[in-house]
Amino acid sequence: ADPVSIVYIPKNTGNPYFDSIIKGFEDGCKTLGCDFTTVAPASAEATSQIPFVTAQIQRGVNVVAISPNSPDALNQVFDRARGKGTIILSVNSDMPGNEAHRDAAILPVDFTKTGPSQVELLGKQIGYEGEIAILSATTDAPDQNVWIAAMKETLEKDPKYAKMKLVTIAYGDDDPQKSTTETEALLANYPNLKGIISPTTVGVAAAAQVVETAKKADKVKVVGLGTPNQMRRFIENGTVEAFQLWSPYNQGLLAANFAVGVKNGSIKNEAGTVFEVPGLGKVTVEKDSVIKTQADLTTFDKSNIADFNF
Amino acid sequence: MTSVDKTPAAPGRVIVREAAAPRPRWQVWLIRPEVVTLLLLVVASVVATRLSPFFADLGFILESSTYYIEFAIVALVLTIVIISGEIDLSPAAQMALSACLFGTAFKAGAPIPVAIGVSLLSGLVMGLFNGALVTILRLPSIIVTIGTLILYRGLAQVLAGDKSISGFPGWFVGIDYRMVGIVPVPVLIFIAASILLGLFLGITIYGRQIYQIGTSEIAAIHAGIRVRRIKMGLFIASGLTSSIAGLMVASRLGSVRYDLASGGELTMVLIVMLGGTYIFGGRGSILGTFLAAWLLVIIATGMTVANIAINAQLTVMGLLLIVSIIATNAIYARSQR
Amino acid sequence: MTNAAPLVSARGISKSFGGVEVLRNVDLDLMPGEVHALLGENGAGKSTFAKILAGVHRPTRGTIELGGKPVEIGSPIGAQRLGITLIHQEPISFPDLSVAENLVIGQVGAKPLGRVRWAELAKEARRLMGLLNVPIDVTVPMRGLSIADQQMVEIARALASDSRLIIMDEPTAALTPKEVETLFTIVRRLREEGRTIIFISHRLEEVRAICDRVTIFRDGDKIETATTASLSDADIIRRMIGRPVADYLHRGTSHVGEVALSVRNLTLPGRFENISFDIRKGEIVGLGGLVGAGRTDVARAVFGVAPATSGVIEIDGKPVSIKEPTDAIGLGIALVSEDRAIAGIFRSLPVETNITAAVPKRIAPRGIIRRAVEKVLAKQSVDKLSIRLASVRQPIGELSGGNQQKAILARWLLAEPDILILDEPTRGIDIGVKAEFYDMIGALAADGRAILLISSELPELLALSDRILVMSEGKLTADIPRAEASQETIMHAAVPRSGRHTVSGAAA
Amino acid sequence: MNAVARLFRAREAGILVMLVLFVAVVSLIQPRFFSVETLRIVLLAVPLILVAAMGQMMVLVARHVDLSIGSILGFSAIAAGMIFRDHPELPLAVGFAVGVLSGAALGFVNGLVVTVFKLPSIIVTLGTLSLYRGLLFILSGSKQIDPNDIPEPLIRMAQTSPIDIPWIVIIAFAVAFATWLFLTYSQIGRQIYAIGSNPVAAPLRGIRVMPVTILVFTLSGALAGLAGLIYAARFGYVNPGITGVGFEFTVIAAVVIGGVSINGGAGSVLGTVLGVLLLGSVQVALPILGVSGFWQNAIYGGIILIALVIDRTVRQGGLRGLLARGGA
Ligand SMILES: Nc1ncnc2c1ncn2[C@@H]1O[C@H](COP(=O)(O)OP(=O)(O)OP(=O)(O)O)[C@@H](O)[C@H]1O
Ligand SMILES: Nc1ncnc2c1ncn2[C@@H]1O[C@H](COP(=O)(O)OP(=O)(O)OP(=O)(O)O)[C@@H](O)[C@H]1O
Ligand SMILES: [Mg+2]
Ligand SMILES: [Mg+2]
Repeated sequence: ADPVSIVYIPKNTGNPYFDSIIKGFEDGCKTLGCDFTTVAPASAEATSQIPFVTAQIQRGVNVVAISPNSPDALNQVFDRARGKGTIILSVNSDMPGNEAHRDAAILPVDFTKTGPSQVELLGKQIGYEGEIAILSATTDAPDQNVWIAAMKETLEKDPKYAKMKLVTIAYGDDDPQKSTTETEALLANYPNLKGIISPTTVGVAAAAQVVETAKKADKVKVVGLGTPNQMRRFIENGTVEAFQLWSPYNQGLLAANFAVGVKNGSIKNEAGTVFEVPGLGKVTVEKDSVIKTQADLTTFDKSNIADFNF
Repeated sequence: MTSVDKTPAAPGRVIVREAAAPRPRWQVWLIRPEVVTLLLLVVASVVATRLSPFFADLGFILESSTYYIEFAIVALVLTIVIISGEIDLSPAAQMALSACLFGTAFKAGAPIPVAIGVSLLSGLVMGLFNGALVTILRLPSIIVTIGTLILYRGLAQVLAGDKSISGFPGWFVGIDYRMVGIVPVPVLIFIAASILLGLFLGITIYGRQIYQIGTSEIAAIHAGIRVRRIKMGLFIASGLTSSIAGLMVASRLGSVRYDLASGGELTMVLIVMLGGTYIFGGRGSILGTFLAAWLLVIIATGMTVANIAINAQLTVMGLLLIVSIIATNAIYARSQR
Repeated sequence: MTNAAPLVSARGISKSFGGVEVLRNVDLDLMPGEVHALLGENGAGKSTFAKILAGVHRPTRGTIELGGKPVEIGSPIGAQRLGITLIHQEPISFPDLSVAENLVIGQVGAKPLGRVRWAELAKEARRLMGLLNVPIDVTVPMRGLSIADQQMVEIARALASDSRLIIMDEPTAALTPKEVETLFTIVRRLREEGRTIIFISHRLEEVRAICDRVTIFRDGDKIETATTASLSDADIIRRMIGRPVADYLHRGTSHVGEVALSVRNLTLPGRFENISFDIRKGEIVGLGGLVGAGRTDVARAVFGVAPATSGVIEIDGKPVSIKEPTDAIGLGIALVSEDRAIAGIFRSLPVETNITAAVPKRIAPRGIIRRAVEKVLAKQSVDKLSIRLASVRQPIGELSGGNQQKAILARWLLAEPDILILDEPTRGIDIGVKAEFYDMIGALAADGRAILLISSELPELLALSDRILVMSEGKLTADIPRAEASQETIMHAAVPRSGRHTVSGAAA
Repeated sequence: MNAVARLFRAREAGILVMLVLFVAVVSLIQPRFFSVETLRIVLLAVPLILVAAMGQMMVLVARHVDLSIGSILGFSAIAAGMIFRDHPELPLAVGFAVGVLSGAALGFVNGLVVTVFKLPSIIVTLGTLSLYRGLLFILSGSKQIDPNDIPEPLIRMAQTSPIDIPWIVIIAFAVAFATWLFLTYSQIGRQIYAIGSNPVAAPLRGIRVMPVTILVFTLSGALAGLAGLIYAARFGYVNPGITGVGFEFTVIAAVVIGGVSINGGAGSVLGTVLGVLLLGSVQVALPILGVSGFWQNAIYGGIILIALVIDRTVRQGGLRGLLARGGA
């Protein structure tokens, strides 16, 4: 039989985060013997991925893995693809409320753990005391909102964090310029601010840059989710003590294994299925066909940053 | 006045400067921008077929065309606006704002027909606003519509935030998957609109007057043509068409967001220019725009299905726009005496 | 200036615009230190010749020698390098720049990155304007200066350059007699410095006052060059016109009827004020004046292109409101405007489309154009006015100027107007076609139409009009019955008497 | 100078009043806005726009427009960033030279196409907006320049200088000053105004319209290139898909607000600086006031339209002239 063909469509081209996912796909397919290609639109706008999906259906690709730019704008084209037997995998983020339109979602970590883990990372640095703020991406980003809700809950419920006060949530739209001005406004509006949590790669880098520029690195701590290559400078010069992330690479690797397995019939796409991924160990398919690559976030700091390159 | 020793000039006697001989008929027919567009269309189809074995499939091309057809429909009206000597760069933003208004009205509990009404009304008001700035305050349309393009999209953002609004009823959603034969409904709308607007421009007195206004606005005013009224009408038509296109996008996607159709102004201008409409007004045709829309579909779809990276696509589109205006300009300069 | 070698010697200069020859085989020698007049009717080719010397146009054929050496004058900068400066007939200016800057900008010798020394610039500008006796602030922007002041700046600019050849194209058209005198003093001084000056004017007394020699053009041909003293006024005029003015048809004024158009106290601030006149059915009323007097503005106001702010227009005794040309057309008014290229033709559109432009209802009663009807109407017009063309589908831009003008007249005849305003209807038209036009105008009046004829050609006005109105600086200064009308009476009323600053274009 | 001062006095006063009013109103609502800290933020936000605005202003004065500056900015930033990344041994100046020169080259192409083919600059630069973005994707291989590839000294330019005002602020105002000198005291500078004021008359007056126009586009490109380096310094990375996208509208907004006439011929450096400051203040004020960022575009669009209407009103002699009919 022909080898399984997989196409991965990231949010947009030129985004380094997705390059690691692509690397994972490539390595996975090398060992599995599947065909892998990747195509991407120029901008991460809601509709820009649609023509790419249609073209892949036409090409007769077996699996379309995609990091969707919109939770719902792609529903119809996905339905059509699946009608023609194409498997649709949502990678890195899911489509909340529209799970029925894709076959499975490959997510990086257990999202319920992200919020508390970030709060703890910051708390440790500021002595669990003082005003803190969150710099998010867009108000509409589903994963962001899940994490922010979890952060709020942790701050309220866990007595350990009782003296930490969340003063505001700002939205930088994953745009460096806007994230910068928003962070500057945070510093201006809250002179006593002790820390900023930015669970988005663009935001955390912008926040770090602002704090460095304002020479407030010792007063205001920045934590968040970032990629090592973007944050290396700030770790090395001490602006940022630590940040977290999962391994995007593993998502690609896992997605490739899962896709080939489902296509071959060796993996059943239903809750409770357990399968083995070389290098990752045993993975379980959860409710709604959600699959997570790892349980906990990796924390990056001076000690280990040199070991990563993505 | 003294008498002069010369015989009075009689009509028959003097040297008469005759009209220049007209260009041969075949030149008039063959050397025109639409022919260039048609040639490009043929070339693009052949190249696309060569590039990817998956391309030559009418059903696929028609399906893919639905992603560009909304812009193409607005481009038809934009063609007329440009022939009249103006330009409208705000339709894509108008599409977004009217679609967001539709979504917001729907979310607020309005029945779909009412929400559609709201959206169409907003198209009318936006067109009216553009038109008023251009025809009453006499501001240049090119910069006015850059201003309103930012304003309208900004208002869409204020209205909808960055949330996408969805949950429209099933009958409203999926216009691009309703087929007549193998032809999706939006494509049918485009074809019908092309025929209607082509006839409007070609055989009605308004079409005639629009060409006259674009050729020389001052001469048109002197000939008693109601220039302002016609231009105002065109801007309103552009607004209305944009809101219809916005609704079509809402139906196709089943959701709306403020960034809907973002960057669409470039695509629309590209289509009109590729169709050989003269940027300075007075010349151009719906046929050209019709062909150019298909040219765009073929090129974009061909490159996408051949997995050609987006960078090459942007480069090709930019080059194509520049080359096409140079060609159009050259052809018109040639026939201009 | 006696037997020295000529400074400029032009040989066989011809120039065509779009196939129409406007200069044919002109030979001309200009001596150092002479003031040389170019004379000729409107459209004779004077400005075109001047522009060829100044590098604005390139001749279609012919050679130019400067100081004995053949030269290519490829551009205005090239001309300036060679020491040739042109004062344009219509003053050209940069409205956003100051007067002082307008005097020097683009001058040769200025280094691109050279420093602009504002204080010195202003000082020099004041000196130049002082020479010309023009008391204006040189630091204000050019925008808002009157045409006359703009003309003075243009003259000052020529003085600032140390050119060997200065060409003045109708510099006096907008000036008061006193200003003309100042200009002449300066021209005399330039002559003494050994510079050559070409002086273009329609006023013979000015030519007599200042020019050593004259060259007369007629319809693109050079007729003669002679010393001024050797020609009488009558000689000059005969050579300029080349035809007996008296032979234009004289119509009787017998069949004049009711008042068709009556204008009362029409005012458009900055352009014209308190204009009142009547035109009767079957009457041809001439409207004369110098360029810029405001005649066109009055016509545009009556036709609704740029309505007056106050005043009353009555048609057949009833006051009417005319806000745009559509209103005027509905009331039976037609305007053949002076600027055919811009306000008349649709250059790239077919002749038939051009002819039927003002009668949409006739070619498209229900909104859909009836091609057959259109074609018939156009063909009939073409036959009636003997418009010479290859096909009615031909773009009108391919026709000669006279035939274009006929097509525009045809457009308005189709509208069957009761009142016809003709603004310089024969500008830039061959003599033969002109004669046809005169016949047509006469016939139209005989038909009972009221005609307002605006013309800068006095013979034309005198020959055709039953009555002549004259405007000067936005005011009606005379209403001369046919019997009393002469070139002198008209010019007398046309020359501005007041200060210079009354006619000012853009209100600041 | 006297003449120039007088020419533009009224307009600049108007913008200054707008700026003062804006600051006053915002400070009343939110007293924290009126502080050294805010001034610092505004000053940091300004250089990027200011440098590019100087170029765009010259283009507008010459009666053209350059929509491609966002893509040029991205291209130059990527080009310079690739030098920094791939040749860290080279001095900073090489990166600057690459950024500015690549911008100048792209601007030169704009000017060439506009003048040689006599095409409207708005359409040409709309085309190159897309073309240059495509080229920059190709050049960069769609890879972004990461923060650790941006040299430390460049980053520090956005933070400090011997006189404790960040270098980029000093550079931006120096560019503005140089532009002012160039436009006010050089022959070419005045010729730019002349061309915009009356394009038909300019060649008759011996002005070489084509080279001057090409120069203007080249300068606009070079300054957009410089803005690319300022971007890299301030944001610490360059992304092919993000850097400079939509930047042209911000800059045109600033310039038009600064009283530069879209009909060419009129506009001053001082006015543009004030326009940029006003826009920068709006940018900074919105989050400080807690106004949703969603308002930003609507406000920009509104201000542009208001500035246009004011421009027209000034030119037509008050509202009456503006609304008067006729005068084709
Ligand atoms: N750029 C042009 N294109 C076409 N025709 C032109 C152009 N310039 C002049 N003409 C025509 O050339 C002829 C000569 O014009 P020119 O301006 O030289 O006349 P003139 O003798 O200066 O007349 P006037 O006394 O009215 O200034 C006219 O018929 C005019 O219409
Ligand atoms: N100061 C001025 N600044 C700018 N334009 C002016 C000025 N004065 C007059 N004009 C314009 O010059 C043109 C000629 O003026 P006008 O129509 O008043 O004169 P006219 O008597 O009809 O002259 P012509 O013999 O050229 O037809 C008009 O279009 C008028 O608007
Ligand atoms: Mg002349
Ligand atoms: Mg006139």
